[in-house]
Amino acid sequence: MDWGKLKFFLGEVTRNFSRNTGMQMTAIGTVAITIVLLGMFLFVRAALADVGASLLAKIEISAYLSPDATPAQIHAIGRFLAQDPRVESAQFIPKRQGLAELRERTKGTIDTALLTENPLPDKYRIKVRATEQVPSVAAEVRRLTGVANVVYGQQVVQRLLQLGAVLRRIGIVVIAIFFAVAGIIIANTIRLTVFARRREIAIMQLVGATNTYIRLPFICEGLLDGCIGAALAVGLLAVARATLWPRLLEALPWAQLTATPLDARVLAAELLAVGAAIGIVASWIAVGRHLRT
Amino acid sequence: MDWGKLKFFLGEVTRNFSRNTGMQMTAIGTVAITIVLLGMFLFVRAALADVGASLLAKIEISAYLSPDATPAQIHAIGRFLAQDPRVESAQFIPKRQGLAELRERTKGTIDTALLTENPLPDKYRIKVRATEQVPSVAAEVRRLTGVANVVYGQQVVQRLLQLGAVLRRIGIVVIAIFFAVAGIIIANTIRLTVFARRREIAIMQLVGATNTYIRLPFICEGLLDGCIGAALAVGLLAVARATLWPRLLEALPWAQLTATPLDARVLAAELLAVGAAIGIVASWIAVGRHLRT
Amino acid sequence: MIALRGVSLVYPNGVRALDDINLEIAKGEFVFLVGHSGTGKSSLLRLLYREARSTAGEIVVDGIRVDRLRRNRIAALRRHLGVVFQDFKLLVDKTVWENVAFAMQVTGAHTRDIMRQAPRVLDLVGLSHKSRMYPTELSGGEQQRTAIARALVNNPKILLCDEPTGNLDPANTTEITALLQRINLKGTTVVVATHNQAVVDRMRRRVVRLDDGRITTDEERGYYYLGLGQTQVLSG
Amino acid sequence: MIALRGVSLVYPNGVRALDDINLEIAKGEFVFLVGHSGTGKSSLLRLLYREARSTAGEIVVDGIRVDRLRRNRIAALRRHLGVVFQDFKLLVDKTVWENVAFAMQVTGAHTRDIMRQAPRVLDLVGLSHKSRMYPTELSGGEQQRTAIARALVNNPKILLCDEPTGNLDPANTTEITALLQRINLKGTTVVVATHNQAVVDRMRRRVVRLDDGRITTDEERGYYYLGLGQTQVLSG
Ligand SMILES: Nc1ncnc2c1ncn2[C@@H]1O[C@H](COP(=O)(O)OP(=O)(O)OP(=O)(O)O)[C@@H](O)[C@H]1O
Ligand SMILES: Nc1ncnc2c1ncn2[C@@H]1O[C@H](COP(=O)(O)OP(=O)(O)OP(=O)(O)O)[C@@H](O)[C@H]1O
Ligand SMILES: [Mg+2]
Ligand SMILES: [Mg+2]
Repeated sequence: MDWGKLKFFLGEVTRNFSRNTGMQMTAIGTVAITIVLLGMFLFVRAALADVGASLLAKIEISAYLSPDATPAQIHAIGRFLAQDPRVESAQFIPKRQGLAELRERTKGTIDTALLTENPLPDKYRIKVRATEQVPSVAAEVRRLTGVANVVYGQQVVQRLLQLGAVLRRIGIVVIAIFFAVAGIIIANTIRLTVFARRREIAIMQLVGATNTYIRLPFICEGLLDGCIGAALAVGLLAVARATLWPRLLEALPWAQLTATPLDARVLAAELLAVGAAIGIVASWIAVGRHLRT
Repeated sequence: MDWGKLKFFLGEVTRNFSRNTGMQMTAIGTVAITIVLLGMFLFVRAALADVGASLLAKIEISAYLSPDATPAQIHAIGRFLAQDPRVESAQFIPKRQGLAELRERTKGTIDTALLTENPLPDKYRIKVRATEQVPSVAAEVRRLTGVANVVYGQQVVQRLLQLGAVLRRIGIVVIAIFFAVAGIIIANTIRLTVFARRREIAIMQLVGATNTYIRLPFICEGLLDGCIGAALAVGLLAVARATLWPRLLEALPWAQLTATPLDARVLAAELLAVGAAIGIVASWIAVGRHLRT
Repeated sequence: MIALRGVSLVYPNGVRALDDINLEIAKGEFVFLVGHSGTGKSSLLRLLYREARSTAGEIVVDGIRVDRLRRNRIAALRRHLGVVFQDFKLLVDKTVWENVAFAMQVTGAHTRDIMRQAPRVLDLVGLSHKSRMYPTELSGGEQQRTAIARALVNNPKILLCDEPTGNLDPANTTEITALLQRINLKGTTVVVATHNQAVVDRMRRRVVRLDDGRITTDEERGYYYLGLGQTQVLSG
Repeated sequence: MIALRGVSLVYPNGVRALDDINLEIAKGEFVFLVGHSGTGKSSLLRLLYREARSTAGEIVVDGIRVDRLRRNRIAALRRHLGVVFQDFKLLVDKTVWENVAFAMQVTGAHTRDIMRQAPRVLDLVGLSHKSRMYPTELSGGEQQRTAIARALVNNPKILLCDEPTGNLDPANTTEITALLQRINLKGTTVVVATHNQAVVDRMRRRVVRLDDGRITTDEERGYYYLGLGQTQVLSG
């Protein structure tokens, strides 16, 4: 390696870079904005996924036992539930506890003193690992002898499942759009810088520079744009996370947002990689297109 | 007016416009993307506002009457509620109906045959016009004689109020960011086109063209970029609304999204105006900055 | 018509291009500006149309104190001057015709007048048949003649030409020189910076000689070389 | 070294710039290309370094069939040629030194060689003291000399010069001409398109005359005008 050449090349890149600061700012700013949006999106998606999980964790199946179920039947149901890998936990709730809970829930508006006998049946309270399995577990339990009725938030579960699917699909579309937007904007920015230097490029070609030789500084420029923009974005996101996120958590304590939904370092590395990749690909395309003509 | 001059000027603008199609596509695409995002945002915000309203509309206050309330007291409570402007409707639910509803809700798991007497009290079911007023109405009703207890989704109401406030604030911030992003990107795009034509601008100045004369075609270019981009965006949004929105409505029927949350023509006009304004302002700033040096 | 008194020009990079220039050019004069490459000829012309701004001294062009001209009045000054730039400075995205018409357009000229005047000057420089071509499609000499046509189109009171024949063959050079002479005869003040010894020696007009940013001689009927026609130098 | 056989060039806009050109230039020759403005001199040179591509005919430069050259081989061809462009074509964001060094850099030259060779050619054209300036800070003649330095820096086998003295004063012109002659004496083939009658007439080398895209005469020891030195024309 000829160090003078490397120095020349680096000098070239830094010169290009520092010459048209306005244009570099544009490209960097665009990358930064795009990656801030992307990072925000990933972060919020992760946070919402946790919210969804904690909401779904609350969905439980109540399996009411028929009043004439024998203790052996009740035991058999308990064993069945304990064996089922889909079931996270199953708890036997005798009718007395059920009444106490009902009284608690209705906050004393039901006058339990008026009850001559407990009108509630015994039940199992079942938690399922994956929400998608709630309907099938419920249907199987319903078929066990000794089970009178199975109740769960059918509607709620269905709605959450639907919402989850729709959100996931929207999420994928939005991510794709963001990537396309970022790519297009950066490619265009670099295409414009290439356009602004079309005379210079033509001259370099006339002097005998190969296309690779001409392309390389632009690619490096794109790479630098991408990396600096991504670094800026990561910095902004870190600041936002340190200042805004706690306030949001505080404002919505009941939403049970996870305080740290993503590994910050992994996300930062990913975003930097995305920035670098966008910069390289966009400049490659932008310069390639121009040099082909 | 010299028609030749106008023709010359228009020729100038259309020529500039058609010459560097790549650059124009960039600017137009950026405007279009920005305005699609803006339109989507406004649309979704309006739709969600409706969802929030319909969710809130379901919040009702249950005022349980004490078992020893006299008919006169019950009548007085009813009159009080009928007079209150904040109350949308108030319905007297006798204990019998309450028990039927309870049975319905618990899907027969409570064996009502076991009840010797109805343990539930009579109640008023109250709907309030504005969710913010639920707590105050509830407190006042609580103080009336004959009312034993007042129950409403205290938690739910508080959470929805908080969520609404947070979402509104986030919404304002996001809108502001979008505007800034759109403005910056378009200004930069036009600054780059100005930069790419800096030699031409310098020559025009040397030939004796005033800054206004040089600036005008660029402003018109920005205006055209903004308008065409906005028109594209409106078209895309119209297509999305005609194809995707019904599918979303279908997928989430229970979300009670309004089919048409905004007047399409008003939105279209607004977005076009925004596009034009962005184009003019951005190009004005971009060109102005360059010509001052 | 043109007066420079104690004018100096130091470029931002520290080069002193002109040093204490004193020069008076009367209305209707024809002046050659000669001197070595890099001696300040273009710089002097640049001061007159305010592409450069003098560091010291007083410049008056057509009654206007150019050195003190407010920024927003510069365009008006330039409209009264015709300038042939050394590097042509043609608009690459405009045709020959448009380049010429544009210079009239910016003065607010009536379209009728443009339609009459532009073809006339293009004819004068022999480019009528190329009027629809773009500068990149022209030969070097054709570009130069376009630049000359543009400088003439407004019938300027003062015509500044910076090396107007550097890319022209002798036949074209003779024609353009004759053209400048005719324009001068109609009363236009003409200043020509040139290296073309043949042109200077044939015309025998006023010759201002610059050396290293200073005026060294100023002769009423001069040669390119001090006191010598080229025939003496080359074939003597 | 250079051979054109039945070469024609029609530009996309329909202009027939060259028509059935047949020309052989031997290694080490010195050839002037003369003719009116717009007659096809630059176009002919452009064909040799493949800025333009011939519409018909066969072009061989240094053993390479230029008219059939694959796109990715063009850079290699150009590295063996030195070209002085009529409009200089300097990189405006590089200093004089960098403009010259760049032409070596792209050939993959060693930095050590660049550091030795670049100052040498800058000295040859008399621009050592301006090596840190940008082209916009140069006079027209200084820009032209930078372009000449760049063309010389790689010690090309073939040197193509398009109007290399259009912006130079006679003294500089003489120097540059002497320089070209010296380079030619070292074995470099030199082709010069020019309008400078004095240069052509003084050198008395091979003169190829173009008229309207065709070669009309080709003399071994010619004058700018057919058979006539300038002294006869101007001062006869
Ligand atoms: N890129 C181009 N596209 C179309 N036509 C062109 C192009 N370049 C030159 N021409 C035309 O081709 C002809 C020859 O041009 P060329 O530049 O070869 O002339 P030249 O002999 O170099 O003239 P000059 O002495 O004025 O430089 C001219 O009529 C010119 O208008
Ligand atoms: N924009 C500029 N910035 C800095 N220095 C400049 C600039 N323009 C010219 N110079 C320097 O000023 C001096 C005079 O330049 P000028 O262009 O006036 O010379 P000139 O007499 O026109 O030469 P030529 O005959 O070669 O065109 C030169 O040394 C040049 O390097
Ligand atoms: Mg000059
Ligand atoms: Mg030429």
